[in-house]
Amino acid sequence: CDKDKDVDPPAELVDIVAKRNVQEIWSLGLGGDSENLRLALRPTVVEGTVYAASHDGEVVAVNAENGRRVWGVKTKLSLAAGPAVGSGVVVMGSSDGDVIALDASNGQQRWRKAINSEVLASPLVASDLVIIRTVDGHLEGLSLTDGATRWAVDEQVPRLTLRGTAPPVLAGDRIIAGFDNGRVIAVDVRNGDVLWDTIVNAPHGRTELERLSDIDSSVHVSGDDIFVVGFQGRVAMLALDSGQIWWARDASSYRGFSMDDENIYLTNSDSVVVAMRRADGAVQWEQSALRRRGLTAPTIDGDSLLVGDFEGYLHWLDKSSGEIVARRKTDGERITNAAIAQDGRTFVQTDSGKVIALRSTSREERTADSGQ
Amino acid sequence: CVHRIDIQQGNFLEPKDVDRVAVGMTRVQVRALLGTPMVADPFETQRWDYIYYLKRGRLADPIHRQFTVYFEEDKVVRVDRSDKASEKDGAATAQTAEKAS
Amino acid sequence: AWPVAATAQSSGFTVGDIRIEGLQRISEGTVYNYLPVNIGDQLDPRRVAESMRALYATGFFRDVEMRRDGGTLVIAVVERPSIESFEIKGNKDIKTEDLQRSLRNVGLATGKTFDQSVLDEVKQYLTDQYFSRGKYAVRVDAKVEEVPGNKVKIAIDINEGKRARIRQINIAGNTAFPDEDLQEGFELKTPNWLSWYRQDDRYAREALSGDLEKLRSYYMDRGYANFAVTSTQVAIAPEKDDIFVTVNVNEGDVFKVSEVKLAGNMVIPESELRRLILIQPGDTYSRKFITATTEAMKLRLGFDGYAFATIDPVPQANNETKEISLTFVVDPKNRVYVRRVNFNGTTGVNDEVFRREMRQLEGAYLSNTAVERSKQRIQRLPFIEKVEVENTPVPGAADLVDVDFEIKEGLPGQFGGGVGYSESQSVILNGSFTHSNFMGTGNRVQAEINSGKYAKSYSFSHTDPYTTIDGVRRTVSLGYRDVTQFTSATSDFDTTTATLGIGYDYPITEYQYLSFGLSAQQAELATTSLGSAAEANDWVQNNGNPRTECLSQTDLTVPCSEYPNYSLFRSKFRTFELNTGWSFDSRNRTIFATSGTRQRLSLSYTLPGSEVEFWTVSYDLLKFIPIWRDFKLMFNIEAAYGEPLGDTTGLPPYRQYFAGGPDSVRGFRESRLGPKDSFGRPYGGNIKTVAQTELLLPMPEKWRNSARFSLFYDIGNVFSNQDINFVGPPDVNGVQHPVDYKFSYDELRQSAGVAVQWLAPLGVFRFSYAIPLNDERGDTATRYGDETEGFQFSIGQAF
Amino acid sequence: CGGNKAKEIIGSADKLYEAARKASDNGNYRDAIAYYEALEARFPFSNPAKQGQLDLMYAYYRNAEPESAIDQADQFIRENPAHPRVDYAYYIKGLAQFERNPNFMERWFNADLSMRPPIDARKSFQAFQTLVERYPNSEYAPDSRQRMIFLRNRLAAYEVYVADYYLKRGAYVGAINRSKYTIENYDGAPQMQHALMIMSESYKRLGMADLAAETDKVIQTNYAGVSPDSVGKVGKEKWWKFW
Repeated sequence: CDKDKDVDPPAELVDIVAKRNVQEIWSLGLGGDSENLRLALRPTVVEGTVYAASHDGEVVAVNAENGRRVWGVKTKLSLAAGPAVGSGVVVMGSSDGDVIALDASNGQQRWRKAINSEVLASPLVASDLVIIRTVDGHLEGLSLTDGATRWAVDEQVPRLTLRGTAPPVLAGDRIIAGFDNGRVIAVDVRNGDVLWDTIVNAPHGRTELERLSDIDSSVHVSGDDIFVVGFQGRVAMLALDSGQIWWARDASSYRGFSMDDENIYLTNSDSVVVAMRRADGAVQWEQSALRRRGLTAPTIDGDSLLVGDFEGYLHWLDKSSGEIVARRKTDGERITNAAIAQDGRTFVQTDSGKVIALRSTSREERTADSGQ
Repeated sequence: CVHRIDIQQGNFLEPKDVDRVAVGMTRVQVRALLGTPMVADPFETQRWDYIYYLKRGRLADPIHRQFTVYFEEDKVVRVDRSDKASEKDGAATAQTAEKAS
Repeated sequence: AWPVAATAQSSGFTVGDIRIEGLQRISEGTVYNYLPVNIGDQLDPRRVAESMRALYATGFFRDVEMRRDGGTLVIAVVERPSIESFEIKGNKDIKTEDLQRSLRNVGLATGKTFDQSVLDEVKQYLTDQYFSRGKYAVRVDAKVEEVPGNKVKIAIDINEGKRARIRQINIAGNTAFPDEDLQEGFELKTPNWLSWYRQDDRYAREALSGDLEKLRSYYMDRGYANFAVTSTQVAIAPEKDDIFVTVNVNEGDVFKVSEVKLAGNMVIPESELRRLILIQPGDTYSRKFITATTEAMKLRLGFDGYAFATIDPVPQANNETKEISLTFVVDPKNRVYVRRVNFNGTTGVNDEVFRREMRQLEGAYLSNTAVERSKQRIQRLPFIEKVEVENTPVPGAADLVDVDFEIKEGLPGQFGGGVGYSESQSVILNGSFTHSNFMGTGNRVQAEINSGKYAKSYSFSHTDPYTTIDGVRRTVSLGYRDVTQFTSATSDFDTTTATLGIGYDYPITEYQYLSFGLSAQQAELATTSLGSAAEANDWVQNNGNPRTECLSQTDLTVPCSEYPNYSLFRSKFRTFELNTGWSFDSRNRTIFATSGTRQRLSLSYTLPGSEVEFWTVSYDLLKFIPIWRDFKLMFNIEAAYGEPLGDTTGLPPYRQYFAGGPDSVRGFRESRLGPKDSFGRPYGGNIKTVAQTELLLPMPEKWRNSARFSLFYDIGNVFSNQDINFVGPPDVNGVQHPVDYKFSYDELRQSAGVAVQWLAPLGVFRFSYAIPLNDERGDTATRYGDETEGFQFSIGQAF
Repeated sequence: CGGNKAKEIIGSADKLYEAARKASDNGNYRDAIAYYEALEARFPFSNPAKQGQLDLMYAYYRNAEPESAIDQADQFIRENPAHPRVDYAYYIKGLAQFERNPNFMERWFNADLSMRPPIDARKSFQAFQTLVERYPNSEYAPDSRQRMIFLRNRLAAYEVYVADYYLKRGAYVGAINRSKYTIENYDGAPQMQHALMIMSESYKRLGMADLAAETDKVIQTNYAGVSPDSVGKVGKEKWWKFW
């Protein structure tokens, strides 16, 4: 009987002129109800195969073209992060602090290990290691072959943090990862030595809520530059080798952003999509028509950006102007994680475990490759 | 007969502590050794009376002990130890753990 | 900067005169009073700074400036504005009156001087309040509107937002026990069907630390000696409506106890302490038993006045052999004495009424059991609602404490006239005065004038619980009753009784009393041949001094027997009763007790010289048993038996037992259970067996002392083995066959239902809804049927 | 908030003050409070507001809101330490915490309220003490002195009442200490004699003849002719007094 209403309600959807066609290619339903648990389950596409996992422990590999099932396995773990695929291994993390590795070709279990803390960030497969990040500020490198711990790094976790943690990212022989205390650190992938540690997002304010300064979204590395955004803090460009901040602007985001050569496309914490120039962070355009609809980070799909919202709607925005060009309703369940784009197709997973593959083409293009 | 609660009054002194009170001690030392005297007369300020009184129920006659310390200014000059009424075994003081029923 | 300092010569300047500008509300005298400088003083920068600080410290001024005008020191002040209006909007969780009261103390109310920093503090205070209620998305904005005449209007607008719920409590790293078992006892829960009532899905840091403590003991009670909570994370969703709690644990191994030792300064014989040790070598390590052992030892030392003794169990764990050796280190600290016992919080009770309940005396050593027992004895006084006790150390004396009782008076009694309602007597006009603490003396006085349709009664009773210092209780009572029908259901029956009684209860132990009493009674019964039941007529004609009168005898010479159906049977008699009894009462409260037991056995016997002779015995048991979490079971069993003596044919009608109704078997109309007379109305019996079993549901804290909600099952009935020839309902051709009301199991009526008790100023309101389980519907050939009633209500005396 | 009545009365500070005065005089303290509060809110700097603050204290006191009365008095004392009538504020502080007067039942049965544990008696005593010391010639000083004496005797009667209980109970050390407290704190109270008698009796019962004799000597020197009963014996002695 929760009669209190929201402080400021989410924006209502306004009908739009569709400038982009969207087709669903295939979809499949995995089990596992993980509504509003805000997990990090997200499909991964490697060499034409889509791997996806659900909170009730089911893991499937399907053909990216037609969605036909290659293999499927029930792991009886409350999976919460992943799958991450690399070197023929599929790795997932669970809420109860287990890490499980399956063979990418047939789903047989390679190994399984308990690391005593909830995994809420997608694992990272890097050469012969898999890097696991847990909610207690712990970063651990496990051997890909048998899961033995190679190295571990621990960061301070403030008393109150934002749900979710940033997945580690590989840049050459370094692992770059943002933490809940607003810091970004670089770790040598071989031995876990901390190379540098920069405070991007210092906490400020009086109450614990004002002092939230998590970096919960994945950093993006391009060449020697690292781009990172934090909650109630800043978006910044760092130097890969020293972690020194080139430029930083005030911004607040927990979903994160995607990047092309020109711009960064960021979903801020009010679910306003902002395009900023990579070179200096200057704002190109802002789209606030979907304010407070719990948007995911944008995914670049051709010349548009794809975001999902808390009522299961997918929206396409024109990359250059931010104008909303297409909209499609999925199964009505919240979409927590950003879609994956691969070879012209986009794959998205809703909180109820439904995986959908789509293709979207702009109106003009349509005439060009309608035959395909 | 009608149940009467036990009446316990005053300081419970260990025999070994009482023996250690010596002439010349200051009030603070006596107090550290024996604790605060429960009977300190408003007029007779030069003496401290450590009374121990225990009457179990209605019929038993009370165990009753008194240990008085006399002072001049701040120094102990005289000590007077007298056991009133029926003196059960002296050493019993440590062991007579009353049970508040 | 202060201009004066700048222009003054290095030696400062002497103040010729002082002029103050800008005063509105504050008077000049006040400023002079606080100003550390006056005429003739030397003024240098230090004195100036001092004066400025002094004036700001008064809190009256927003701005203070000092100027020099020739020889005069000019102080220009701007007073803080006064608050003209102050209002708060949008607060739902916190009531406006509470807010206004607390803000008034902080100085934020109409008429007070306005201070911006206080307003900011209030905004912070309100935000914290809402955080503690789980409303993390709250927005508090305060608008201050300047109004001419240095006044301000303040409006605080609160937008509470949604209440954050705990979406997930996740224990990671537990292999030995599943999450559900571990979270069983947690205070924090994910939303469940009871959440709207218990608010247990709302995050609070103290509750979390409490739950972690429960988690630790869950493991440590089962042998996991080095169980550790490695870390806990509390994460909030960006929309601030969901909260996720993750607890990361490292279970460690199960340990066995290898050895138990005692160490330290044992002031009582070691054997006695060793007997209290609940954990022995070979057992699995269990913190529960270790804590229980230390508590038992502390309690034992508390007997002897070592109220502040500490016992700490020092474990040495051997990780290879997975064994632990335990050493209990005893430190009695010094014996503590009580200087004064104080009673605060009450104005209506004499000090002696509390002091005589004390088991802890002044000038004695502090015994925690005595203090606890004293607290319970005060709590059991009927006019006390709540008692708290605290041993406050006396400053300057390490071994002296004052025992301070904080007492909250409850409902001492009522003084009421007007309408009373009870099932059997319908509307009663009564003036009743009952006071359990008459004039603060703790004596119970009850006077009653009662003129109901069926019963006129005038009674007075006085109980002095402490006629002697040890608590011998004396009750004196006298009363006159004229009842045409002693229950509205019976047939015409007129009883007039005058009673005088005195009774003494002697305490034989802390919880038990023996009682002895005498009561003399003058009674007169009258029945009519036409209107009264045959059984009643029989009794009146054969007991006491029976007399028959003719109702409508026209011709006096013709003897009354000629008019059988118009005769009036009358019997007047005296009885002297000796009442003896034993009672045991260890309940923690008189009203809405929650623990303990009360047993009462009472016998009464008519003494020689009574014209009607009988004896009765009655026993009742009231017992509270905590069963699970804070659910409690209450047993209320009542059994009574009476027999006539000598040539009395049966118990006097007004001493018959009845059953049914709110105080016995609910679901049946009041007093309708048991033998029926020839008209089918209850006649009562001499055997009564009733049992009530109630499951008391936990109540939220603020209603715990004033309301009670329970599910119940009642069973019982009244029987008669006196030689009274009862008859059943007339059969088809009008013949009433004899009926036997002897005791038999399947005649015990049963019912189940739900009951609510509410302690209101007028008395205890009892509502119950019951479903009779084995009632006999309608008259059968042999017996009168039961009269049932689902919803029942009565106003009872609370004490 | 405040009084909705005040809203209707617009107009000057004097009009408001008048309405408040009238309400207070005919005993309607609730409305009086509303007017005074409105006066202070809307015309805080007018001179009737100053006098209004004093009257508001009195209205709170008579309307049985002791906390508000004390709060208002403290604020007045802080804001006007040198005001000619600041002694009145101390007086109100003393009155607000003074013994509650017996209700009609207690008066009818003339119950002895000194048997009740004292709650604010000490705070009330201190307020009157400040008034008498700082403003000896204030018009309220004589009444304050009387009330101080009453309070001292009431506190002494309470102490002796408890000492007497402990004597009856047989807790002689408790009785001695309670009497000692009376002697040391309530010098001059008539119950002093009774305290000394209890102390002497307790010493006798504890077999401490020397201290008992000492105490008797003190009684002799101070209360030679005075019989203790004149002071009102503690506890009930008339048989019919069943309360």
